[in-house]
Amino acid sequence: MGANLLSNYGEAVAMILFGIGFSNLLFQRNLIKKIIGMNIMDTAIYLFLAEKGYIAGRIAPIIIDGDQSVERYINPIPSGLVLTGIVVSVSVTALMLSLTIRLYQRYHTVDLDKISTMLQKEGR
Amino acid sequence: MNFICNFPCFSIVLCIFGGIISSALKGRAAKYLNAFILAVVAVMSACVLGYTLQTGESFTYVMGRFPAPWGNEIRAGVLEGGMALFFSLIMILSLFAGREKLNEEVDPEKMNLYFIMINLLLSSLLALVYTNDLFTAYVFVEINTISACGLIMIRQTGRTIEAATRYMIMSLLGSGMLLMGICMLYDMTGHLLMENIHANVQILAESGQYHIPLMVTIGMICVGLAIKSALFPFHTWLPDAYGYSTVSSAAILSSLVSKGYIFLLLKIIYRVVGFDVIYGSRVTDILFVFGLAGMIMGSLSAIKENDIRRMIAFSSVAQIGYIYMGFGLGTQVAVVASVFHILSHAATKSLLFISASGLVDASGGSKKFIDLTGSGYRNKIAGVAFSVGALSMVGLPLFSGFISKLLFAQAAVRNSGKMLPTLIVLAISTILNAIYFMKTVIRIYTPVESEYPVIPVKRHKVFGLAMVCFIALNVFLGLCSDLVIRLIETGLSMFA
Amino acid sequence: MSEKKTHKQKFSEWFYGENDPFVAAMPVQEQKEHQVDEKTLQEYEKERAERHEKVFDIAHNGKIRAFRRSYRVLGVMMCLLMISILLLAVSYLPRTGNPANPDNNEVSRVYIENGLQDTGAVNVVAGMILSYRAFDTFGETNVLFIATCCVMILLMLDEKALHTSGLSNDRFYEPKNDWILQKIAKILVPIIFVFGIYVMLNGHISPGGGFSGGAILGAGMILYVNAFGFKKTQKFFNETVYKVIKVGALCIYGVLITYFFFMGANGLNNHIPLGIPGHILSAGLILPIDVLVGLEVACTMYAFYALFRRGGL
Amino acid sequence: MDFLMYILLGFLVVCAVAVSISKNLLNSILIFMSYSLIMSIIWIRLESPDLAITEAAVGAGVTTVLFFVTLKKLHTMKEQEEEKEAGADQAGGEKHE
Repeated sequence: MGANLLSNYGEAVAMILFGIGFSNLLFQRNLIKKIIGMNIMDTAIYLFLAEKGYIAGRIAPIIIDGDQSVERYINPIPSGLVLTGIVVSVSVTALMLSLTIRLYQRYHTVDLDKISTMLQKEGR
Repeated sequence: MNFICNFPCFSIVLCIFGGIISSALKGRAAKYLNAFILAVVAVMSACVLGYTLQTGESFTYVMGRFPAPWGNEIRAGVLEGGMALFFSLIMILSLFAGREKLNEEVDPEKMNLYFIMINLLLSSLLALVYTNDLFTAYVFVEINTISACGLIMIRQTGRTIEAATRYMIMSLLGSGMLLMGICMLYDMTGHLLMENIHANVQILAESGQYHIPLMVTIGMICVGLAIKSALFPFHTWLPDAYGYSTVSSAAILSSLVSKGYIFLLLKIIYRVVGFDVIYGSRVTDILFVFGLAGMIMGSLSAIKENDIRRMIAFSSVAQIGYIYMGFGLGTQVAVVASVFHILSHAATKSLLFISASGLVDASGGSKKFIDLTGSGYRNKIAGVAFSVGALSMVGLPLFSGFISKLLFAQAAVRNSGKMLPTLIVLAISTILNAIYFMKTVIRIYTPVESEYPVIPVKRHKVFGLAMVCFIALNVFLGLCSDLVIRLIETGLSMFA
Repeated sequence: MSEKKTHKQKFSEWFYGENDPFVAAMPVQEQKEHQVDEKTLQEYEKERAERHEKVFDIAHNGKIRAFRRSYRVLGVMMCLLMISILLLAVSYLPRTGNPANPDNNEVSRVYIENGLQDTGAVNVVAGMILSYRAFDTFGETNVLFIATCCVMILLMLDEKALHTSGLSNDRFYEPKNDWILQKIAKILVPIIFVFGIYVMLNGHISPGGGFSGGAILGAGMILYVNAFGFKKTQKFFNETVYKVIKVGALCIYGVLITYFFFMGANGLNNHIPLGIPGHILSAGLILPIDVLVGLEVACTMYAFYALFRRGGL
Repeated sequence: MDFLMYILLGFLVVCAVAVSISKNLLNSILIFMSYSLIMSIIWIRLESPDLAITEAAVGAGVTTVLFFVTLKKLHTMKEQEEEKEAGADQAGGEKHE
């Protein structure tokens, strides 16, 4: 174990959330919960990034009074990346939800395992 | 700066424009626009290839006003240009050959949406090929995933939607891991541009700082991309997705989409983490083991299969295992073999999918082997094409599959540690390949009195022409392999 | 001479499927009719049906239940394993909030120190994503676009089905024209719209920008639809308007960004004035792109909602 | 200062676990909504107001609305299905009589 676990508590929480989201996405049988898990996983990554951009005692990178010294502002890059990422995750969420609706229309369940059993029962 | 240097950027933007404009067009117009764009992209990629061969070095292109570590950048060399050309060619051929099927299986009102997907898929593939920036790669990986999902579910049956859902779930797991890896890499190096990360990773590897996070990061990126390209234990979504989607989609998905991710992994191995670091870390041994397992398990599942499309899909699992095995061997020669196998597999697998659809048409639409008996006589060109593809997959000389197997064997012999398992598995896998492909070829050429009518070649001229082109491409890869291998070697040397 | 065909003729006949030399020439062996014993067949069928019942009877199949339980345990185990590996990695990563971390390097320094002069944007983040890393953002807008197209493939109904199918009408169980909701919406929607437009237009000066502003606008439209129904919304926002806005905004965005790439990469002056930092009309391309992206995002969010609700715009 | 952060982060973990084990789908969606809101507060504390605005509008707003609509759609479909089945049963019964 490294020395920085306690000072990196934000990242540690992000990793725990990532693990929870990952296993929800992988192991939950309910499709809607899978999608929530996916969202949790994504936000966890964004939390990780935002923590990494943060610098103690500095303010958001919006230039005030023309003061452009580096010592005053936090790192702007992670914020930009997360901004891009959030939009990606909302579009993927919408797509997954519409897939869920169609699957429910066809098979009357949101349980992916049940759907597979039905498919096997039907034969190909 | 030469004007040709603009071409990579233009080809990406052109594809995106094509997608945007297609959304306002009718299906037919979108089709013609798409064909035009594909042709233009192929020509542009050929120009890039020619230009880089002539100058003998790669070039970077700044996207915007701001140079290297600040702005986005794309980069083109021999391998990139060649890949882009190859991808666009395969896409043109697959679309032409599957056109009639497409008209049958896709709702005409949603035809333009299909071509939006195709255009954006091509743009994302080009971006993955050309990119020099990891975060750009992530964004375009997402576009690739979503458009591939659209390609699967455009034919709306229960099975395809279920397959699309499974595909999305696995892909999202993969992209989550990839993004996490990229973020951790950014945290350790402070850059997103490949060259700068490479330089910093070399320093970190030498000093031993952040050793464990670096290993975890490499592992996450490798596993994430392996999930997305359907390496063996993560392949569960693949047979349904390839087996039930419309035929052009299956051909494009199997030959291009997974290859795009593999190419990105190749770029990451060479240009981000560095060849020595990644093989020093032993993470690639995981890929090696999974690759070997995939070669055998994929073939075994294919033997058990009773549906020709699903059989070919399972054969894809085995072939992707070959490619990852090449990465896992960890020598320059093996990587060359892998890249050659990417080309060879892309050319062969799309040929197989499309010719299989021709055979299925000649058997009353049934994909069961029992109905396919003698279909090689009923649809001759598809029969010949399927045989060529099968022989190439098995590894008969004259066709491309032979060369890649030969290269893999050569690479294995030079790697003393992994020689024995590689050669044994290669031999077993070849035999298994032969079992299921020869079984199919024999079956389609078994003479039988059948109730299904003969489909004359005249009626499907475009299909026949595309098949001939595919066969020619396959034989070209088999006969002129020296040229192709030299190109790949030049391209890889430009990577470093 | 006429009876004997040349090879060429033979080939062309074979090729065009008029005559198949193999079918006639190859002897087809008579196969014995496969005798099916009725009894065996019935027994087999019965056995198969029973087996099917047993295997797919999930509620009573002990094996499947055991498998499910072990699956759950496996899931938790894998989750814990993954978390512990990641925590191990985190414990070696650089400390949070430390200015000497590797990611606070020359890249972020230049973004802050020269950002105002390079891009004209007071908000460094907006300047970064729309000017330095413009290609990423363009790709991201296309992710939204392609996701809408995918949702359309799945949920879009054609005109006829839109009016007849029961799916399009799920307002059946709701009170129509709810008075309270309508009054509140009448007050709130303009405020939300003004706020959304404010956020969108001030992306380069204050926090916000195209994406957040567009999402706020979209949320306002969703509220409006909920209060007044689709019929009223369609008076000013139907499929044609949607298409015009979507295609128009994306095309203009594409043209602008391509111009920017081309001029920048070839070292030409792009003749875009950066203006006085801090003013609304400043920061070169950032303001128009913010507006275009905002329109696109607002349309997309509303389109998602409308497609989910009734399968059409 | 740090104390608030601990509480918020702890709340995130609690929310994530609660989502995974909650039996009711509506509950999990509501919990996820509060998760998004907490996330946007955390981002304000991490000095990233751009992210906070976007997450509040997109994550807590639009995404949750989409979840709700989906859930509602599924319920509507279920009810329609049951109605249809009930209707079919009735019709069948009448015929038999």
